[in-house]
Amino acid sequence: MADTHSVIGTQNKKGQTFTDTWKMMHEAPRTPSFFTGSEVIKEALRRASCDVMIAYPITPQSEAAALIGELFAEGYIGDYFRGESEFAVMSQCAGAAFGGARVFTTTAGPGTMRAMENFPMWAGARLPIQMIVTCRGINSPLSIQPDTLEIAYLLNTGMLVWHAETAQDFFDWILKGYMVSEEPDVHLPLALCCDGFFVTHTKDVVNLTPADMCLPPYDPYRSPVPCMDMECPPVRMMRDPFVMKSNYISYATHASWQQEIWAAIERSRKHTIKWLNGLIDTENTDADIMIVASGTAVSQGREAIRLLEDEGIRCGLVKVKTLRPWPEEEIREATKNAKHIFVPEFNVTGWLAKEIKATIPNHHRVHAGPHVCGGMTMPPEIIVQEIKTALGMKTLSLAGRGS
Amino acid sequence: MSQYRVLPGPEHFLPPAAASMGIFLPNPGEAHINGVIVSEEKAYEEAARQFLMAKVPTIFPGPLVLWAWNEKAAKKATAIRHLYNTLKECVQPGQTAMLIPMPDYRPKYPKINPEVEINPNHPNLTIWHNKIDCCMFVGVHCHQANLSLKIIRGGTSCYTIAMCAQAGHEDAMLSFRDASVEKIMKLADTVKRLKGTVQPRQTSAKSGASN
Amino acid sequence: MIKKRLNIRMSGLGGQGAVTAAHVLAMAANRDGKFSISNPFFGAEKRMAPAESYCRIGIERIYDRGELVFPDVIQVFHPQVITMGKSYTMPFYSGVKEGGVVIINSAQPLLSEEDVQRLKDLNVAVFYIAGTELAIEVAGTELSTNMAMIGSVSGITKCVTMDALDGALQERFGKKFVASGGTASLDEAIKKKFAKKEMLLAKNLATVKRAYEIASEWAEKNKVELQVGNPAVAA
Amino acid sequence: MSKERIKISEDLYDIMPSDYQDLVKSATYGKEDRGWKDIGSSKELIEQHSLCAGCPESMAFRYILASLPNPEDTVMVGSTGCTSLVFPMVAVHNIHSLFGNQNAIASGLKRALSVRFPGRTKDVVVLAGDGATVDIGLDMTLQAWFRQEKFTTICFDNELYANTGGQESGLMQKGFVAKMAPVGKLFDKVRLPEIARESGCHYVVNCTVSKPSLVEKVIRNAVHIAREIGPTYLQLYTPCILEIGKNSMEGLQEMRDSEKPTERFAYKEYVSEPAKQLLAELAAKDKERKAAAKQLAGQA
Repeated sequence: MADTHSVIGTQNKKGQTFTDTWKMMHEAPRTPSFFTGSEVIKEALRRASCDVMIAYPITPQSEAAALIGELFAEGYIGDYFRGESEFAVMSQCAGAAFGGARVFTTTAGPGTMRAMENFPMWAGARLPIQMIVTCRGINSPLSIQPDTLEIAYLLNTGMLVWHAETAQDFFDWILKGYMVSEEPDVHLPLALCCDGFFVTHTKDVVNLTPADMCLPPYDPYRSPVPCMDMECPPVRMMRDPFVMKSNYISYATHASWQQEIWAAIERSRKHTIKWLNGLIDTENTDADIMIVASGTAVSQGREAIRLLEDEGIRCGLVKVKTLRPWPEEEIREATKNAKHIFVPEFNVTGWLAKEIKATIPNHHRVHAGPHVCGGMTMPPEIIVQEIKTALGMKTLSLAGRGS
Repeated sequence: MSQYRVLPGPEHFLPPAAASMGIFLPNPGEAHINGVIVSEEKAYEEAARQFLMAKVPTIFPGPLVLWAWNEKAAKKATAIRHLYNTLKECVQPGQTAMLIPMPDYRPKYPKINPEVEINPNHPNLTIWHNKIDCCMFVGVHCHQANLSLKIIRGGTSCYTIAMCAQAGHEDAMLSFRDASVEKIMKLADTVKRLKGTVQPRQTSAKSGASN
Repeated sequence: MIKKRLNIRMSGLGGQGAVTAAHVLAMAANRDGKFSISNPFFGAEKRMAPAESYCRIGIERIYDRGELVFPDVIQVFHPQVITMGKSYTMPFYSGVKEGGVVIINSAQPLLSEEDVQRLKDLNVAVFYIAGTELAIEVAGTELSTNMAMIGSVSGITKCVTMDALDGALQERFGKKFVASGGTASLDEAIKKKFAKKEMLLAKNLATVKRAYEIASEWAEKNKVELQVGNPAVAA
Repeated sequence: MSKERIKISEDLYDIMPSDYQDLVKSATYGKEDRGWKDIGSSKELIEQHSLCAGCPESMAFRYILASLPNPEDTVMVGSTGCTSLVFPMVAVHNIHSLFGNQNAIASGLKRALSVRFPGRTKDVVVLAGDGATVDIGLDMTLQAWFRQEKFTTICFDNELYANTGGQESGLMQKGFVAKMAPVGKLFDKVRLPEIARESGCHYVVNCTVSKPSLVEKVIRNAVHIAREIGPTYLQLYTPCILEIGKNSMEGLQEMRDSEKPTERFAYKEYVSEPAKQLLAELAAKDKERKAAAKQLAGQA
């Protein structure tokens, strides 16, 4: 049986050394590499001691899912196959996790929506599956372009939900994500999201850990629920039985069960803060104007802040790294000096702005925007325009992309 | 820090999960009492006091120790038996130490026999029936333990202790973490040491749900 | 003009290697110690459908992602981008910055009087290069058209060195054939492939060099100066 | 898990409820020739259930659990429906997740167990109703067979949705009037056994559970073939006495009536060539073992 700690220092069949994750992520030398986001996902998986990966083609995650297949062919992953649909794939992932495996999968947009019934099941069953979500449009008419609306649907599934800004975030968070989600007091699935194309298809510099180091294996016997392999008690065990009052006297069991899932998300704070160095990153929180964003909107915000500086306008930034757990305290603290809070988003509903408004005092300070959606890019110039307009400053009006 | 405290109930129609009220689990080497992080030393003392104060101090061993599925489990079972025997020796007349198993987690149809077992889906039946006013969970999977601990806090006045092999339980009034044979034995020693220094409670636990 | 950031928009058709061109250019800039990112933008993968890619090169960290709405350089990989409007933006030069450059792969002029005037007003220089013919002549295949485009933008802006381009090409086309924990037999197969690869690499590089020379001449003759650097220092 | 590991800690044995003491004392885990005959003598692997009195499913469950060749290394997968009311009482690890995804769960589970326990026997057995297998879950049922996933699929065919109150299902007979089939079902009973054969199953049986010895035989065959060769499928008639208006005592007769040669549950069996070979080898081994045992008995 893979006891996590006893194997550290030993080698796997590929000659990689099981390494203390903190050392691997924080002390081991890093090699700068110029990779697409998809290649970076593959490189993270190479180091993740992953038992089972299940794939299905859907843009823009197909490249990553196929590249991980190459890893399997090279012997870095226990098993790998193409499922028949996202719904089936997510159930196959659940089956593998019930059986005590470390599981990984990737999906996007309509795939996320098709598989949706599985996610509250994953959380309720306390399965620490990691799922990459490369966000794209979900509504008709079809679009394969970036659009983060699907994240709004994931927020109440009971999964941990993180939103990566760059490929570097992806590389680090895939590996650190397992460390958080596999903690016995957390033991929940993680939806690690990014904006499709902007991260998956962009070539950027990413600092990789040594390829001959890998994560310690997952130890299913530290799980808060019995793993279904007939190797642990109780032997008379069903995952997960009906506890409805109509069938059994089970006062409040289902209610307590749901509370336990959300309690586990709360418990993940401590571990996430340790591994991600906080649930948010901040810059110039003393500025009157703040941009609060997640994912690629953070990058566009950074560019906008530069343009504003050139015009002598000072603007701060909050990068929201985790949406579940939701960094309520942190955001309240980081925005306490702000007179204007701008929330640029790559979706039509502005779900992030809504979460922030529900979090901070004087939420009239929140300007929900700018928004783009349906695959549009958000040029930094339109963030600048939004801010200057709100401040009553003169600004050139940017023509729409009519064609 | 959160103002919320994890205290004996009956707390509420549906009591919150302590974690959602801002209660954090102890780090290695620590424990918690009522949601406040304390040294393990302090926790041993308080756990022993609660046992000795109780009319019906009870240990609820779960599947992870009831079954000898590995050497460690069998050794823990021995230590738990020792703790129970110590309790029996140390309590005064009018106090009854009990050892009731949680053999599995399945919802039972139509109900369990509260004389012989406790079940996470309706733990209060056993607590009420035996008028248990202080209990310790050990060897129960964390998810199932938390289900029970919340339900117990909701409907009973029982003081709950968790001897957890993992990260501990903020839904118990007192929780150890990284439980081992040594820790269970140390708790037994503490009970022995405090024998006679603690006055048993006069009032016994109510049976049945309070309104 | 010296700019902190050079934004290059490559408008081509599916199958022409615009995505690869942007990747290679960005990789080269990265090798030169500059900051760079590249990303494509396309619909369903399809031959001859509009496909754009973007390369951003600068002297400070680049965060900007996605479609390049305000480019300094626009490269037209195929006449149909203009003649049939196979472009994400109409007209194809919309958003181009003042003092920018438009590079068109065509033996003869394609722009209407009106377009010529509007670009003149924006002080945007237009450079025609018969990239496909050049590719066939030097590399013996029109598949190297994207190499001609890389050469022309490098020749005009000097945004990357020839050494860096050489290295980037090796990395891009050599990469897949580096054995990664593969079997001995796999390595054998790779060696065979590699012989062919090296030929292709050489021819591609030759195409890049030729276009680079042509473009440099044009830029000097027409006094077109658009480079990446620190304006403060340059001034 | 070897039988040795399914034992109660000595120091806590006395407080264990009697059903667990019995389970361990007379468990048939690891017993080579365990089968339906153990049901009476030994504590079968099942507690009291919450099905309707006289439900043939409870009978089927007992026979199946008693017939599994390696319960100590078998994990079962169920689905939503009446069967989920029995599974909590089954002394073999088992999983419920969603309605209809049982064969997808089993695919992932089987692969995980193969990765974690290379070279060890870990049987996976799916047991679900006809709604889960043929209607909502058909795509995952078939795809698992296409992929040649090495586990057994058992369908409890009661020809309707019982747990929700008797609605029309794909395995219902044509013309049967039920909820959601107000004028009678308009299309034929889906021919899943034939589809299973065409989809790559190596062993397919269609029968009732009226005879425990027969159930034992087909279960053992199905599990052994799935372990060594590929997917197997059993379609067992477990009539819903409630919804077809029978009394608790009448389940058995209903099954006997519908397994007559001309009826829809007349015994049908398909065995692929490699599976035939395997069964022959197993039979030969079994014979040797019995002979050896006899000799031993003779010497004693």
